[in-house]
Amino acid sequence: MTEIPTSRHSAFQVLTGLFSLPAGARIGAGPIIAAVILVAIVLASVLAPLYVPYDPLAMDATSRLQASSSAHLLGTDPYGRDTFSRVMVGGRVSLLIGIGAAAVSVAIGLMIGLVAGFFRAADGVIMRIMDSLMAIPAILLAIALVALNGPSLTSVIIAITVPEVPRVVRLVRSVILSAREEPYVEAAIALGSSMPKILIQHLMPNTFAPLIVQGTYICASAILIEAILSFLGAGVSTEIPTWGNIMAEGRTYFQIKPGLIFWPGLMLSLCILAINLLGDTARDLLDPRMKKREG
Amino acid sequence: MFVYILKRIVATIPVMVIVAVFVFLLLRLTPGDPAAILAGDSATPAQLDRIRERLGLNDPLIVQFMRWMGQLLRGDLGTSLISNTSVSGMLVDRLGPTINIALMTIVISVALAVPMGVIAAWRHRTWVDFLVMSFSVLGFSVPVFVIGYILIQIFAIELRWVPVQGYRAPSDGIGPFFSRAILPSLTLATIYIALIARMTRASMLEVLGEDYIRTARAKGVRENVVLFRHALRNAAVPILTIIGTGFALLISGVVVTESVFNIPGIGRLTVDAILARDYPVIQAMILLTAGIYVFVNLLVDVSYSFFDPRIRY
Amino acid sequence: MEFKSRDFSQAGRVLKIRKLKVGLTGRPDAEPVLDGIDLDIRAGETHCLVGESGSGKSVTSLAVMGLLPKDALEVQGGLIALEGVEITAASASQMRELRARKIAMIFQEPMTALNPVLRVGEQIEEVLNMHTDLSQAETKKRTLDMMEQVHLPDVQRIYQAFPHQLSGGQRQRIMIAMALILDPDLLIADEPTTALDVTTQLQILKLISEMQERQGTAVLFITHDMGVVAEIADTVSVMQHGRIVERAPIRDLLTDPQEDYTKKLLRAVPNLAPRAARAATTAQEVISVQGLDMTYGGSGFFRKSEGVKAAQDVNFTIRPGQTLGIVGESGSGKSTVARCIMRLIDPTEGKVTVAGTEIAQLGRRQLQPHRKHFQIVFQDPYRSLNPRWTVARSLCEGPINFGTPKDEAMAKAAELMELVDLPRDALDRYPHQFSGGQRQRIAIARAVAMKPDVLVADEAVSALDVSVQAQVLDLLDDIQERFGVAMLFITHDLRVAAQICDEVLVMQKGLVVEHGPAAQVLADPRHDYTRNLIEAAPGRQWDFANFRALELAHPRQGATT
Amino acid sequence: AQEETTITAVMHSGLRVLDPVITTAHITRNHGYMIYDVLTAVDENFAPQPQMADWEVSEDGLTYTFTLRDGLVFHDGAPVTGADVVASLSRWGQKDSGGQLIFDRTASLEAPDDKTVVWTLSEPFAPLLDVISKQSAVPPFIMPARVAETSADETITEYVGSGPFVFNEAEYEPGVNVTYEKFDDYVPRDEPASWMAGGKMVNVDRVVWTTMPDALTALNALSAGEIDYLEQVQIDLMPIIEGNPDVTVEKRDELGYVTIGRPNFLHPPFDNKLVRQAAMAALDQESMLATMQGDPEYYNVCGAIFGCSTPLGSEEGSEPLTGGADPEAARALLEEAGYDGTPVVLMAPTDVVSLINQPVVAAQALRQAGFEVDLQSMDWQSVVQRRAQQSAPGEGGWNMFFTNWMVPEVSDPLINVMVNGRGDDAWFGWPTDPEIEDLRAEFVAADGADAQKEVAMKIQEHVMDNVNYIMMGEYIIPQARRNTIQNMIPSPVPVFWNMTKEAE
Ligand SMILES: Nc1ncnc2c1ncn2[C@@H]1O[C@H](COP(=O)(O)OP(=O)(O)OP(=O)(O)O)[C@@H](O)[C@H]1O
Ligand SMILES: Nc1ncnc2c1ncn2[C@@H]1O[C@H](COP(=O)(O)OP(=O)(O)OP(=O)(O)O)[C@@H](O)[C@H]1O
Ligand SMILES: [Mg+2]
Ligand SMILES: [Mg+2]
Repeated sequence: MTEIPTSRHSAFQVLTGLFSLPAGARIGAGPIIAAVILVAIVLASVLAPLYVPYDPLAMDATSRLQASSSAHLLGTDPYGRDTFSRVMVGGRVSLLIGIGAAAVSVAIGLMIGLVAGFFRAADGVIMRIMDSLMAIPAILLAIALVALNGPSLTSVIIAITVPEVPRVVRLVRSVILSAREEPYVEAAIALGSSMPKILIQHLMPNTFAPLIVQGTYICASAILIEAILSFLGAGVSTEIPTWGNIMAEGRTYFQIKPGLIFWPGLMLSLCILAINLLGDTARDLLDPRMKKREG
Repeated sequence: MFVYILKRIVATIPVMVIVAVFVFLLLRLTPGDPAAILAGDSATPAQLDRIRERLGLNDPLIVQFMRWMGQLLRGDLGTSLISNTSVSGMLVDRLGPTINIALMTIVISVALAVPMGVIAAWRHRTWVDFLVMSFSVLGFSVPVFVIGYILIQIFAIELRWVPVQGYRAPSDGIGPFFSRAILPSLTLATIYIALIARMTRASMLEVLGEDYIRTARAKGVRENVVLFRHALRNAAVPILTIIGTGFALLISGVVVTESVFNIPGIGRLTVDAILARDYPVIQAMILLTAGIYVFVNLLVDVSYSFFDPRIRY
Repeated sequence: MEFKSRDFSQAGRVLKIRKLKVGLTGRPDAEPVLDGIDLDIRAGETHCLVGESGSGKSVTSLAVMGLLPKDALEVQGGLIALEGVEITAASASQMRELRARKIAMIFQEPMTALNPVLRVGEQIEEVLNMHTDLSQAETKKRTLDMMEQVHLPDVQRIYQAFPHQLSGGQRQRIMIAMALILDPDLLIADEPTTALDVTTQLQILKLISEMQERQGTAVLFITHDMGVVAEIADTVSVMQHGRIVERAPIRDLLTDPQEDYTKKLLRAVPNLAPRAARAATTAQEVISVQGLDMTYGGSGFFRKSEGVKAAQDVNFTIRPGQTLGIVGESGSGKSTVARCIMRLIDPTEGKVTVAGTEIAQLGRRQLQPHRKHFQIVFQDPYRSLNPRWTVARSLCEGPINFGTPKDEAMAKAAELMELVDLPRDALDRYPHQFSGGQRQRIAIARAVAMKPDVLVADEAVSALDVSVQAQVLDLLDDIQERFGVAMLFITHDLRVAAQICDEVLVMQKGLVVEHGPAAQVLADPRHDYTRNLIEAAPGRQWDFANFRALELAHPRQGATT
Repeated sequence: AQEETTITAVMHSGLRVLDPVITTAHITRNHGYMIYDVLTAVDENFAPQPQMADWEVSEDGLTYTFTLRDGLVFHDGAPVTGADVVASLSRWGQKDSGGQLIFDRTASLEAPDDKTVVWTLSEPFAPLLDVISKQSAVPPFIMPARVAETSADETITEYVGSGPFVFNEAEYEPGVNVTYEKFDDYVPRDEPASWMAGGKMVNVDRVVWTTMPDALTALNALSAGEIDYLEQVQIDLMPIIEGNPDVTVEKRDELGYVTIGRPNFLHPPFDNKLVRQAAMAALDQESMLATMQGDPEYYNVCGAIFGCSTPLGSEEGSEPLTGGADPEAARALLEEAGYDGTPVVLMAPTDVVSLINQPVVAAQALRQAGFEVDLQSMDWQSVVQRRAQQSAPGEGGWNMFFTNWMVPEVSDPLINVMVNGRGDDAWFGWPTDPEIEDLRAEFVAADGADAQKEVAMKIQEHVMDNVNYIMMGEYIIPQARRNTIQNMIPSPVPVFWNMTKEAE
């Protein structure tokens, strides 16, 4: 009998295999604008403390709820704090939470979903656990976590992530259930590809398109959920401005001073729009059938 | 298939037990004291302690848990610590509005979002596509209450077509029900329309390049049939998944809508109960929603193999 | 041999193509895929389009249907007219009206061309629903009728089946039924019989010619099977590199080809006579199959059904360097046997021993290290290639799995591409950018790259034009010689079987009806069914390579040449 | 026949607890006033007036004799008897802190006949009538004896009173809706209504209370005429309805609320009087009230711990509070105290609108004065639970929190729980303050309004020095009504008697 060669590959190899983009892929103007917007917002947020005109926490009871003026570019909030400074600084934590929650839930959900979709034996158990997790309200979880760990970014991200993961799992699993019946999966089996390799290299790319949709959704909703959580005292501290809690605080002032919701909302929408566009582009690049053929 | 469904229904039991244990522990980990809510601001520690004793909150956790399990086995969901009314009665009162609004939302969302997504995919990279995309991004990123306020402002205050708030059961007449349910449903729907439309688009794009679409066209099939019969069915699985998990989201995500439109549903009940640490109500609520999730997802799983015959259980 | 020799100059012109140029979308300067195609087909005429794989046959037919992939290919010049209506200028709804009623097409790859989530019966009926006002019952009756006519067995079951539950040939017949059901004026058939056994093929060809007689249907028939061409063609066009290089009535073409390319093509057509048997080896058999049984399904949506007994009691062994051919009608269980041996499905019963290891019962993980020893070329090459992967990646997958460094695997892949006669630079392309035959060669290259002990080839050359087919068969022969590979060769093409097999196994309805040395089975068949098969082989009286008729009196002699 | 009139009112919170004795929640008290009646009640001059009963006090101040007026019946038709009164008072006496003081001195409480109740004390207790007439937090509502016999730790399960409205149990949805119907057999007193006293004339058929969790929706609903009455209007939102000619926004009562900060006496740094004084110096009423209310019309800088417009109110020694923040002085005090930068754990509730601003503003002000502040956000339930923890701030305890009271709830040293100085038995924060306890005893013993006022002044002075709590000022939350709602009497408790509703 011939010696059986090993078929171990490093996880790195497996992963790098995944991202061999088609050569000479053409990118239109849209994604470039999107990238510019995203980078601009991220930079503006990260660097905000360096350039904003006011301390985002400095209150002034004499200048509450002011309209835009030269002193306060976007007006002030009910504490007399400068909205512009708050919105710019608020992006830091919001983006961290949004992207963090999306990344964590997509990553975990993807892993579990791949396993559930591909291994029938594991499917039942995993999906039942996921069903259980989905039933737990984020608010409750957040309150409990905050009670245990104190209010922190990690607690918030975990609280948002836990109910989100099962949804990602379901989505990934559903795609895998269809994809695993494709003949090219059989071909890969016949070629002796290991299960992890088939899962990651053949099946996983099928999940990207729906995951991009789901991921951007999670990103946006995490930023908004954070607002609700911080209002229930389970978010990051009220003293840290975030787009979410600026909007939540501005909620009742909607008819009187819509700017409190409009500006952070605008930033959020721009971000999500940009992330979406980039996601679509990434998807198109990963799916050669979508791409125009370059000679 | 029947065996599968049966198995799944049986599998619900462990799910419920897991949920029950988890929620029970989680609740006792969270700070808060229903006795304090009951007694109000100026109660003395001794008074609080007596109330806790009476509510059984001073017993060891395991005793409390077993007591609750015992009640459940007898089909008794317990009594609200705060209002002293039967939890099952509360659920019955509150479930109706939420379910009705949720169903209406699902119907609206699916009816609007799926065609939107299909058309966006069909007209990939045109202005139609861009419009649908932008709408759905807005749907994600505008807080629900803002959508609610805007709808109220336009339809209830400016146009005066419908009332600002409130709820009437369909049994009180379809007109009153509809006029009050339409705005909350639309509000809730925005986010799902956005999500479902995006998912439909993404999924359709994968499918539209397939050879059998070409075959369908070669048969002289009308474009709408190509899209909705041939392509959509192949694209259905992730869309269904999103609708399914979306329904679950709806049940728990109606809190804001229910407060904005003053609808006495279970979303508000849950939040109120959580804020008041009304343990029996929270526990029952979560078991209930878990049950709904399991059921809806069972439906979704079963429908997979209806839409994609290659999936077998 | 009788050739068709009707004169069509009086018949109405159905299709007229002038100076058709098709190129890459948005890139008029790049080399066109089709250049200056002229073509006329008249009512009742059968026009065969032959030529090397990738020469643009399918693209021509798609252009006529108005179904070129918009993002990739576009008509850049010329004119296509169907009964005077200019297709290149027709609106979408006009095109829709034309399709199915006036022009119908049978697509090359039946698996991908059928919608996987709709029952095949519905897919056929849809054509009727779209274009006729028949009642529900009539529609169904017409459909079942049509399914009978294309000789599908057990039509009630198949009507209800989904594409993935059908064999390759069954799917292809569904496609055919779909195209024929409305009696179109122009039928485009793109390799419609690649997956069909010769008997079924014969019936299908008859069906088409009956329709032609009845309706005066014009047929554009794309094939690489010269036997078929000889049987059915009125006129033949030979394509190469996106141009028509030669056009002639069938007899003229076969007896007196003008172009070198045409001659080369004809010379490559294999002979039906079995080749000389190879020296029998005494080496230990590398694969042995005993008592293999496979039953599909057994449970329906709401009711229990009996399941399909796709293979029953199959036994055989192959020694290194030997080739066993499986022939038999479509749906007889050939692919099923192959998939069982590959353990892509778990056989219901029986033993499969490969290189000394019993694999029928091994778990997936235990099996994996052994996979190197046996490889398969799938019947459906498109689907068996991951659409998101470049060809290079697909080719390297196997070797890398078994420890070959990436660079080495890449270098090997490039060599393999040359071996199967594809340009090296095609390595960076994706499967959808190739023609059907090109994909099949990629699939072969992928299997060969593993240097397996056992190679299962499921209709591995059926989509290839004869010249390439000859090359590939040589290639397989070469590999077999060099590495002593044992080969299980599934085909419906008896010429190919004759060319390559040492032993032949004939299957019908899941059962092995005859098994023996190739020379014996093909030249002196015992079983009626085998005899039918051989009788049905198209063009078997013609010696293509020598541009003349075969002497039928001495069929036995061929065995020794 | 006239059409049925229904008033739909949006109250400040949902009614969930129906037992007015077991809880101090204002909404439950309001509910109590709807369906129950009281023996005696205060009028707008804080003076006790007969309601269900007249009284006589013996010369020695030890015996109080109450005589029930005629025509009192419960909603189930049974007449109100002395036995019902005795049972109700006894149950209340176990719960209410003022009631406990009286029962500590009670020799006997008896009903010699159906119309009479005799309350005999062991020592004189001058404020007895004030205590049983008080409108907050827990007034002694009169229930049938069978209901009042429920243990004081258990909630009652039958909601029968003798008040002007009948509770409609079938339509009750906890936390959402509660419906009251006019009690036809109620006999109002002849005097005009004044606060909780006087004739309770009911002029409508039904009153429905609903809860609207969303302030904006409530305002919009009022504008659209879907509701008649809104108990509380957020002042910042008033512009929304100001232009509407059908709606009136007004102050229902001039007393309003106080907002206060409470330090924890058990743990550093607030176990040090100087640090507490520094905190007081650092805080500024004006900016806190302005942030909470916006419009000066609706707040009142006030240093009187018993409220500025109450009989006992005095602003003695309150300049550090009313005169604006003085970070310099605070710094100096901190220096003197040797403050080492121990962070002050400030609990910030996030789900109670009226309590959101205070900790945030305070944190800012304290920091400016050199405090280290650890502002911890949490939901009100967590505050409620945590403020009962006596452990160190690092181990689940706290240093300071804010809350609000209605002015009548703090208006004298017996009612005001924050001037209790009995260590572990005191209110959260647990000051051990023998001096203030002596002053409170002095107050009980004081005879006559002037004497009481004098003691109250001393308590004020002491609190300003010792900083038992930090008075942050008074504010008023206006109400809004459709103009069809008329004749509502001014009162700290929103009452639905007297009110009329015209057709629109
Ligand atoms: N979607 C596409 N994008 C780019 N190039 C394509 C595409 N489809 C086909 N081609 C190229 O066009 C040429 C002609 O392909 P076509 O499918 O017509 O070949 P064919 O003659 O039908 O071959 P076969 O006999 O193998 O099916 C090939 O070189 C192929 O690579
Ligand atoms: N997944 C399946 N479920 C049910 N029946 C199946 C399935 N796959 C194949 N069959 C049936 O099993 C029989 C044998 O199929 P198989 O694919 O082995 O035929 P084949 O000999 O390869 O035919 P062809 O030459 O047409 O490819 C056919 O009748 C087919 O309908
Ligand atoms: Mg082709
Ligand atoms: Mg086959």
